Amino acid sequence: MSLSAETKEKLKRARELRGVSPELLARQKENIRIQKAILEGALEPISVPDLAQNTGISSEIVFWHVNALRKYDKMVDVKKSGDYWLYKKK
Amino acid sequence: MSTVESPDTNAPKILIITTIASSYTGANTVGQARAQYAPNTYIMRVPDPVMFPEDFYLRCFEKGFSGIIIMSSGSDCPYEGAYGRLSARVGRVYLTMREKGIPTNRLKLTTVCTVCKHAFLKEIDDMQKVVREQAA
Amino acid sequence: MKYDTLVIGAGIAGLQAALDLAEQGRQVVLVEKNPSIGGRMISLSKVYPTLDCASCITTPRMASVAHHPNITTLTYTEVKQVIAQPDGTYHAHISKKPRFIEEDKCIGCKRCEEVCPVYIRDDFEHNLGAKKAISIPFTNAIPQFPVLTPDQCTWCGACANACPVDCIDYLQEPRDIFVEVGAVLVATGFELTPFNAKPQYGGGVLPNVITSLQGERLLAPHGPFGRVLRPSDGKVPDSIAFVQCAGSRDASLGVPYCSRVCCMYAIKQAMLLSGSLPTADITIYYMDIRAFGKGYEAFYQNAKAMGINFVKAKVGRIRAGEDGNVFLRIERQEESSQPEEMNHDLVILSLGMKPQWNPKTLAWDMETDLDGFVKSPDAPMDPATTTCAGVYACGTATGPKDIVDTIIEAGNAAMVVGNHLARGNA
Amino acid sequence: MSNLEPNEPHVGVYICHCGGNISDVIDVKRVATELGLHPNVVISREFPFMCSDAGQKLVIEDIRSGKINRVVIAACSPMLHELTFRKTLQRAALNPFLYEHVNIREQASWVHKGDHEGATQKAIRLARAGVEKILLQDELEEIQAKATKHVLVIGGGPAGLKAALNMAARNLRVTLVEKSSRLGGHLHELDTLYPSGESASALLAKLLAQVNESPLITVVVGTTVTAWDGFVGNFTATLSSGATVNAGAVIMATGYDHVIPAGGEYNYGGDPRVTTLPKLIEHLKTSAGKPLVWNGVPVKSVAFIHCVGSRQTEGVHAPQADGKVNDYCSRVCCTAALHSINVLKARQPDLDIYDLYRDIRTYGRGHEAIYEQASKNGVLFFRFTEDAQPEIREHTVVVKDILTWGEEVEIPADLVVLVTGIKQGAVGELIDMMKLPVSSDRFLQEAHPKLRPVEVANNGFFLAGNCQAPMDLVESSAAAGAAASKIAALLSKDYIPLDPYVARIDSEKCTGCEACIPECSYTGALFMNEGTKKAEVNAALCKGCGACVAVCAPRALDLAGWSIAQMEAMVDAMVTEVPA
Amino acid sequence: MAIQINPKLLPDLMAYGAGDISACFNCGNCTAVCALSESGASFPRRMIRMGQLGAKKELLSAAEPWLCYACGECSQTCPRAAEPAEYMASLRRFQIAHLDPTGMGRLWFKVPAFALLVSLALIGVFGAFMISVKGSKVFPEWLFSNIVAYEAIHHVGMIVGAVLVVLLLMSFITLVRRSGILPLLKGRNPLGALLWLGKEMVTMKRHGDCEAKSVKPIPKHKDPRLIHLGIMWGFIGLAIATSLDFLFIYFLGFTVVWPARIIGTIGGLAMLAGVSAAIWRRVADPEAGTRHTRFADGWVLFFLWVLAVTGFWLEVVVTIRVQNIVHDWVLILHAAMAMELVLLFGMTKMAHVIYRPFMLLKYRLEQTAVGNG
Repeated sequence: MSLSAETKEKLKRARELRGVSPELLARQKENIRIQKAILEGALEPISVPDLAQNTGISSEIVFWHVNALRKYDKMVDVKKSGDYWLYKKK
Repeated sequence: MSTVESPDTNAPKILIITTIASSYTGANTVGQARAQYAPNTYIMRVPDPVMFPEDFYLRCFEKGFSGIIIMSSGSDCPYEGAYGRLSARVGRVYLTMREKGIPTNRLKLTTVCTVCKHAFLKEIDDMQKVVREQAA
Repeated sequence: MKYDTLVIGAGIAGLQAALDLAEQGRQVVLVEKNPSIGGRMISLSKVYPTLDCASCITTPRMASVAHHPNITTLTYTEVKQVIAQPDGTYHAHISKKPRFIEEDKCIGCKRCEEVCPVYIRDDFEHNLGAKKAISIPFTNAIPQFPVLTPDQCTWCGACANACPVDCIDYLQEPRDIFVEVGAVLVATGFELTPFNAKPQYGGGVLPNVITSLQGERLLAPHGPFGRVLRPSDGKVPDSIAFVQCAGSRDASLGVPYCSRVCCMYAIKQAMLLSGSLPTADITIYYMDIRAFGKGYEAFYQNAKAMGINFVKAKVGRIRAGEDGNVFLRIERQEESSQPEEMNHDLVILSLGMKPQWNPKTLAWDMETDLDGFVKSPDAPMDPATTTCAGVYACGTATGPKDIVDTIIEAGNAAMVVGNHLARGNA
Repeated sequence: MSNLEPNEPHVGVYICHCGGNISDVIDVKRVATELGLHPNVVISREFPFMCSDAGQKLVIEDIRSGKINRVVIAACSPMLHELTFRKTLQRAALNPFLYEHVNIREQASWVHKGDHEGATQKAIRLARAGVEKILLQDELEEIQAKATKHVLVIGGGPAGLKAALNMAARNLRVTLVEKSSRLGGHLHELDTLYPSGESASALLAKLLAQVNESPLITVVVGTTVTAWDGFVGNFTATLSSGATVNAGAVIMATGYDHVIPAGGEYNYGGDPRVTTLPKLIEHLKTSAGKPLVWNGVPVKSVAFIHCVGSRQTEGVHAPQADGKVNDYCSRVCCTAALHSINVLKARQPDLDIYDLYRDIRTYGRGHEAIYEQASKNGVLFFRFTEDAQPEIREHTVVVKDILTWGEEVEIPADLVVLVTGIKQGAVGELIDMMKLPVSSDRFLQEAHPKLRPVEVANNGFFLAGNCQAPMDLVESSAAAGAAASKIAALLSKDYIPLDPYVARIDSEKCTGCEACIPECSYTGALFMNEGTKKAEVNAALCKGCGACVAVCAPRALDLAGWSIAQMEAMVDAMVTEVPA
Repeated sequence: MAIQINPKLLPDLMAYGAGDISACFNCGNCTAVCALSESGASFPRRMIRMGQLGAKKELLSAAEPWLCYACGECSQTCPRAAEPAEYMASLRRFQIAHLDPTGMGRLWFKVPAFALLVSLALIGVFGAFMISVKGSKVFPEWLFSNIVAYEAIHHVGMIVGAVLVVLLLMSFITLVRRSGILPLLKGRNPLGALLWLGKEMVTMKRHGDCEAKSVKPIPKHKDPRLIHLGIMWGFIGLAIATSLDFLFIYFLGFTVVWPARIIGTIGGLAMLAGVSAAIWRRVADPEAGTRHTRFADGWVLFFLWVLAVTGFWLEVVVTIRVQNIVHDWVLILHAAMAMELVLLFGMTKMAHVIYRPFMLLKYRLEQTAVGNG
């Protein structure tokens, strides 16, 4: 399904009216980078601290994104290992 | 069709007849407290067990229940005279059970209130022992 | 449009009062500023002292309100102004915020949310979880419409592209609604006292120091992590502390009053935690345990019997330890006077309640008390009455209180509002 | 596709996950699949929250599409949501009684956490039993009871007065019955009220004036209810005066009694220098601003001891008359004591006051300020635990004080005030007669603390104030308003809808043996029709206990919605095997 | 043995400045938030509770008031706004006042009007003494020397000096007795503790620890530790300079710029800066630790400030060798105030110079005893 002409026009107007801040774009780019790194790093079940260490991203941010990806069905929790759960790309 | 029978399918079953006013709520209280008991227990909810004719209990035994606990409201019963009638009726059921050779401890009339958590669990525990002995 | 009553706020107080009024045959317009009705209660895990799940009690009420023929529900809508009329009625100016979707077309299919590429912090999960820049607020939300967050949207068009009914409207503007009502009921609820009010506690700085509402979400069946884990690294916490009076009974925070619910919700959360983490150590640091309601003391004693530690101490400082752990500094009161640092891996600050909304913003003659909550000048006999004729209040708008007390107050408010309307008709 | 005849029952089965409350233990998919195999089940689904709007919508759509005409929902306890789903069926224009609620949470998933297989099998059997029951269910119709637009309020304290005034404001006639010789209850005892400081007498005078002015309120003092009959919409109370009152609903506003310290607790009764808070308040009320003199001796120091008769522990405290201790908190005493302390301090700033507490529970709006004021007034606080009670000695009180790290502290005291709690009033006979449920704290039990906080499970009974639990004036006023609000809705129409679960007779089968007649305890509910010589039931008077059903040899009698055939079908379903 | 209650002590304590402490509900926040509170030296709540119970003996012997440096964190975070920091300050005043055998110390702290009168009167007396002794040109010579013989004045001065020494000795004996330091010294070599004390006094490390934990960073110009170090080292510098000055003049007949004058100047500057900052902190932007400054405490700061300023004045005058009547007045004022400060040393805040090190020593002995035991 493609956008109707009317919606396209509205989208264009919305962009003009509200704009997209550089900060927002930068954050979005960063989020995409982090999620990519997480998904690539979680081909096999892995814990958040290990994932954080492997990707060099802080464990707090990794954990937030792991849950974001879990919520939208891109990751699953596999099992508990020690004090941590292991997560995997779906 | 071949079905693998779970151990539970053959496990002795206990029917628990509860009253809406007291013991059914009591059973919920047990759940709210997350107390644990075995799942071979089937709780039936009725306004008052006084409604059951004597043959109902015998039929339950015939059909496969190993034990029956009637958890009445006792003195809290909202229905006038019902408890007296019920205990008289259970007395008559015991007579028939004896005649038929069914151990009378497989039927128990007791009182459980809305917050009688311990009484509820104790009754189940006691009956579990009875039905296990019967099965053995 | 004319109604008998305007109810502001569709939390449990507003829902209950609206239902009671509707059952008495009154026409109610119920205004909620959030995208869904249900208020704070719908986000709670379970509720004391019965440990019923909060959704199990709230959702049916939400459904009853949504379907009641005498109740008109306006969500994502704010009351801008209320003007008293000479005849004793009120005119209200209400503004409907744009969801950026056409509500009459939307089928709540969630396709837009699935395709949206922008992950943002989920306010329903108190930022612990994620949502999309366009998303349905939460699973049980009523109505099931998505909301687009304009300042986080990159206007990529993905949602419109995916919408099967073409209901995305990127240029939607706020819409004005005017209603005439015979009486107003303020049920605007509470918000938590500020997380960072006491910098010594590290609220908002230390990731493993969380608010009590975040604690609720951790324990909720559909919580952000699916189970109880600590936010810094997803560890299953083994030692959890509750810091009581972290936002109340503290003149230095400007909240000298008791928030009334924190003792009980902390005990409840502690019990739920010990249920889901049977080996964890759970400690509640308190000044006085205020288990005052019906069945509450027994609840408290049960918690003690379950092995939850109660330590009488006001926590002085919280600092970061190693590996995300957190140290709490207390005075060991029951043994000696010596201070001691307690090591925990998750800390829940039992924050208090402050009013969600200041009615003075509507520029009417409705007064608030020193504590910031709506003033009840006739409190002993008429707790719902305010300083403004024809305007009533209930629930946490008139001071901190728990769900049981709120529901009773809401019932009373429905009575008093109904009496006011009856007088008007006579 | 089902091959059922259109007029046959088509059952829809819905298994609720209840978040994870059920689905974490019970394999809900398997339950749904298994139930789908039943010949009469045409739809079998599982869903995260059946009680949510989306869940209810699902049921409505399935009914409206014509696929199903019977509904079984396996979820939480029916106490919570049976009514919710009845209303759902109503919205879908289906008879609301063609619905069976199966409890697989409180009585399965929550209590069999460690046995997922056992719990799942049990859930399957229970759901099947639900299906069997509903297959034998007929369309029941609500019974409509006449709504007498007259309310009986029992108790003339502030809660009763407030409830009466509220209902009179809605044109409901009220009879207010008060046991003692005057209205006002405990308001007469009080001096000033917290937190406002206003005079209790002035407030009472205002209330009484309003009650006197109302033409709709009939006040009967010095009177008790001696006999009770009837049902919601049409109760009959016989008063001690011999008069009868017809009422559609009744508000219990019977209030509370003060706990009297038992068995010489803290030397009460033996030592004249030991008194209770209510007695002190009475003294404050009558001594009008004068310095404190007790038994003719001027008092220089007073010690207050909290939690007397409240928060009691077995083994530490002597039991009450019924053998149980008062393990509940009396809620109002902390603030009441501190308020009185401030009154004393205002009169007599040099009075030394000591306060011995376990937890200070100044929870309410404005209460904490009263506590703070007491501190600032120089009151010295001590904290003790339940296992180390303070000890009364000659002119001193000795306590192991937590605030001083468990050191023993000796406190000078010319007068010791025991801050006594609140207990259920002497209404045992009344509530036995009315058959009202009582909670473990002996107060009257509400139907549900959140869903129905001012209603009793027994239809037509409502609670206002301290008969339900200790509360202060603000709270009991709110409770009185809430109870009145429920009655205003209940009596707003000319009839009250009632559950149709009453005895009914198949006159074809009735042999006229009359065996059932003596079984019935309710006059007029079951009788022999002299013409037909068969038994008949008056549905409005039948309580639905089923006592008559058990003795009916030809099985002509049955309880609507609870027939023996239904129960037997359930038993059969419960014992039927479940494939693993 | 049960603790006996004395409810009358707290009102008395509150007269020393702890006006809000009755609001305390014993939550323990102050002790928990305090960076210096520790096992065996727990405060402020332990002290507050002792005050509430009326345990006067414990309060008078406690080292804890002197372990507190009034950072104010407890007062800032006190849930009842009971000002525990101010209470600790009051306890210091209380101890000082109760050390004074004349009992005047109590009035000095509790009654500002009394303190003001005494202070002014003493300036007058000492001023007169100076005028008469030095034979100033401020007044005609006959005014003093004709009425009071120089010898008489001298003798009176000697007697007053002797009384002062006796009083100070009595105070010190009381201090030693009350503090309970003697049993701690039994069979122990106090050298380690003394060394620790010396190091602590030089660096005021504990004061620094206290500030390091403060949630709000403290700007240097308001840093109470720096201010105190300035005043303290300035004072010591001046003392050294004065002694050197005296020695040089006594033995050589003249003084030298280095080291006496330079040390004196640096010391004077440090003290002036410290005192000015301390006054400014109290006046311009009072915080938890400074908003309750009592007259008796402000008096000390005021005296020190005037002494510093007049000291410099005289320094300049001596250097440029200008003489006139104004300078004479300044000299008299300087000397009179200095004398008053010395006389009142034992009953004013100045006594902390003895008290704090003494109690720190006791604390150290206690802590190390606990460590050894």
